[in-house]
Amino acid sequence: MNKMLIVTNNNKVYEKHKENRDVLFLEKATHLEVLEKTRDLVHKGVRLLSHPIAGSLKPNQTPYRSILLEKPAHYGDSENQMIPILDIESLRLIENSIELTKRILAVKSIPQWPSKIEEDFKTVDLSIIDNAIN
Amino acid sequence: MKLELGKIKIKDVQFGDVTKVEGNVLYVNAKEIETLVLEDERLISAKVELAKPGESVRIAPVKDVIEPRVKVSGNGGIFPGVISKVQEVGNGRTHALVGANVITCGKIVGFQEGIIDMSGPAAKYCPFCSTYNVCIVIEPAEGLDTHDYEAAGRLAGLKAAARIGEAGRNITPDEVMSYETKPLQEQIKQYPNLPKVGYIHMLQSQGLLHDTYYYGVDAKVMLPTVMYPTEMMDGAIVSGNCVAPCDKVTTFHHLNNPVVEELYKRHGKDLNFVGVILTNENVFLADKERSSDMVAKLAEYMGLDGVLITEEGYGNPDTDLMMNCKKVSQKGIKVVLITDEFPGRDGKSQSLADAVDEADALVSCGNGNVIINFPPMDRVIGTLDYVETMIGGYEGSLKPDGSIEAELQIIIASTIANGYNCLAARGY
Amino acid sequence: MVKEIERAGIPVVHMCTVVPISLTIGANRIVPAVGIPYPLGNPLLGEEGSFKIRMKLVKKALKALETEVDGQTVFE
Amino acid sequence: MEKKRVVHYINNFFAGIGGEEKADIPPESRPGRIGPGMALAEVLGDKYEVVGTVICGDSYFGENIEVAQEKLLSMIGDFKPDAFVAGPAFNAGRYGVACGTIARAVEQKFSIPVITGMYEENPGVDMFKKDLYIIRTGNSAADMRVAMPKIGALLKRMMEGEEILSPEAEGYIPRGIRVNYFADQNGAARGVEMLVKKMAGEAYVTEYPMPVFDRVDPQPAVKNIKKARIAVVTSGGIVPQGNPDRIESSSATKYGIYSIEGMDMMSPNDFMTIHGGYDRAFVTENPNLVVPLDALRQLEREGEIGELVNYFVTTTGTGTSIGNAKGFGEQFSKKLVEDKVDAVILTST
Repeated sequence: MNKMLIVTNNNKVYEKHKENRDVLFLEKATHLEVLEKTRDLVHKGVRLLSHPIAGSLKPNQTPYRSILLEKPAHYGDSENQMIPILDIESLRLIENSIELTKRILAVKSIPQWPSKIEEDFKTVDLSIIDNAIN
Repeated sequence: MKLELGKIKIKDVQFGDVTKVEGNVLYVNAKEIETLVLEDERLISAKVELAKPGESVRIAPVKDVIEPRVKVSGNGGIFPGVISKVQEVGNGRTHALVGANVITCGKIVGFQEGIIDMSGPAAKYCPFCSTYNVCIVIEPAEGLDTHDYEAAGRLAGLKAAARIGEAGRNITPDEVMSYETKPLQEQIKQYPNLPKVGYIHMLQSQGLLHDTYYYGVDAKVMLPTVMYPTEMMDGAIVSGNCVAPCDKVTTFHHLNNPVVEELYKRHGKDLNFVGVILTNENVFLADKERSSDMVAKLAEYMGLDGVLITEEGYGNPDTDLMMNCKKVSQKGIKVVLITDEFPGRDGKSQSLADAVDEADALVSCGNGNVIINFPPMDRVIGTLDYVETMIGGYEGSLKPDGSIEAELQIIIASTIANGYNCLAARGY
Repeated sequence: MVKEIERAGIPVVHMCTVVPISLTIGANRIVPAVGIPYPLGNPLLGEEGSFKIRMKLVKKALKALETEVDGQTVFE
Repeated sequence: MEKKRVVHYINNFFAGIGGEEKADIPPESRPGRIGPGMALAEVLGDKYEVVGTVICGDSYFGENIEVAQEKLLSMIGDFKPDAFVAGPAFNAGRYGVACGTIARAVEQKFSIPVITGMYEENPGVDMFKKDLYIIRTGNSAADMRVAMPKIGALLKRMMEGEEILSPEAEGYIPRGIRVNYFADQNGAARGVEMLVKKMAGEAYVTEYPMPVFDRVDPQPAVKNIKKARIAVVTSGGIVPQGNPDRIESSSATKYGIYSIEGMDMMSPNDFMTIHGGYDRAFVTENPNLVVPLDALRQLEREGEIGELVNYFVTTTGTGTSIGNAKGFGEQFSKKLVEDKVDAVILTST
């Protein structure tokens, strides 16, 4: 059974979905690191379900990013680990997204935000990923 | 479906004790508008200020820009499903106060942004520097959930614009334009040997602060559908998006869609404008697959020869734009895309976040990363607290003297991807 | 790079993990590899199993070099 | 009014020192103008003076880029230049790459106007068009009379700080840089016009061309693989431990040639991966996953292949830096041909 996987650095997403979903919570990760971790998973055959740079908030603005993925069958249990089939569409999207994110970050890194605004970012990120989940 | 649009040319805006239009001057009773807006207890303050072309005035952060309109005859009312009740619009007669706009601004969320300058170098990039603007500076109540903030801000502008629009109900318009699109079969018969053209209109629908509403329905939960172009002119589509300033499609732009305008201009001459296919730009990849399949099916089902496609936003929506382009082209239908570009400040990087071979005909609405400097303005409507943290702004954008150095992205609708402006980019 | 080698007069086989990219950049002889983090082998099967896969792929690459092609060919 | 000081870069051939046999001469500097420098001085006119010429052999430059660049920059600095002209190189590949490299270095170091000229097929074009103005020339020196006046004219406009117009107007090769302007019609009008033309099958010009990849015909097959000399090239970013040549972790601007003489496999103690584009754990543990030396050596012993060249060529490639990859390919392919390589195995992640 293909299982859903959420990769996120947003504790609001983790708290909300950790019971009923497989959540990879990268607490200290930056926006870019979440994308790079997602890429490594895609290289191992995991498929993207949500667009990695969804939302108009730019990577040098919001520190939070949540991405929805789908693990292929037998993922992780090493005995009958099949050679994972690379999902070309997922690869293209995640590589494009990383390249775009690096270019935007080169212009300006993420400023230090007052906590109120950080909460708004978390809420928006949560809403975007929730749209993808249900 | 036939609509007569009566254009009442507004040449000035003044405060007055009665909201009315007299001799092409719009008078606004500030108190009345503020009380109307404050009926929504989610807002604790609302202040009306006027901004006229050429004045040294800066408006920020901008939530939406709405042209005041009123339905004089035909069924339904302006902004069906949001302000008026749900009823099909787009026929009969509507009056518009052309040259006047309602602009909602003020803090809703920290990063929501967008600037309008009424004069100076930044003015030429924004259509609203040359309109008479009734600005409503709103302040949401403390501790509200972000969804409530956004809804309160959105409704405030639409309510005010509908109320001010009423002032044009009994005024004889300076000019009346009539637009007609017949049901598909009749429309094809009317001009049998002209190429059948459709407009694929993609609505921003990625989530909170990124949404658009069609007859009150959030585009995110909508399946692609067909609509008459004139429905847009009565506000069937309203904007709920207030994040990316430069490619924000304001409610003004939904009412005055440039592609619809241009297609009607040539309708019956060298093309047959048969209708609009409305679709969305969701985050879930399966939604993108489903929506683009349906868009291509509708285009084929309508027997179109050619389509124009426009998107709102950048990055994620580029994927939908390219999927629509590929699938419609593969049905043998000719496709032209209109979009803006983000090739970096030096203009050397990839302009689009996605690309397909079929995208061989594209119109550019300009590079949003270009750095521009604009001087301080004497008066600020709203607040400049967040300039440096806006998209396009950065550390040091807001200079001590109040001048701003930022990417063009920070100016509302400066590179709007539906072809409203004349700004473009070319390869050097 | 693959095109410049071919233009210089030397036949080249491209062992790559993402075949569509290889086709786009113009390789004429393509051998699909295993995976991006482990192109020529699969360490999850242990060193011995991984080496077997590598040898199979390299032999397929040599076979491709010995095969006449008149256009872009993927050797499955 | 003091004349503007211009320095000119040319190679061994254009300096009249000699052809291919003199391509290995190190950098040298001469006062005044030499060879094509005469034509340059003429087109620049009396407000400018070609105060010095710096020369370097194409092979020397290609094989010692860092050293040549440093020496040339100091020689150029001595002339206190206000502007710098390299070439034109027409269709000479290594000379074009040298002109581009030194011109970009001069601009970065002295931030003065720089310009060069090349034939559009020159590999230097893709490598440097985004950084420099490259005047479009014919494919041989016969075009000097036409090319040099264009170089002089554009350089003068740059010196006077005049606005540089379109590639067509100024004669330079389109650099692929997106520049804003205000069209006379809005985007919607231009879009509908383009659609009407496209539907009618008439010609139209897209405002944003999609990247297009040219094709090359395949080489004939290797006659006898058991006799063939084979080389391995990789874009997987495998380099000796410590990355001596500091090759970048993505879209590298240089490549490396490293020895595998006497090695039976790619040992993790000798080699590492610097590629930034994937989870490096597996390849760090076993570099043979990218450069299959263990398998190839075994095939060599079994006589399945003739022999393996005693070096491999490496860089880090990602889809975007097509310009650089093209330049590398041209350069190291020359070495592979010289070493009589019969076939290449190219691996990438």
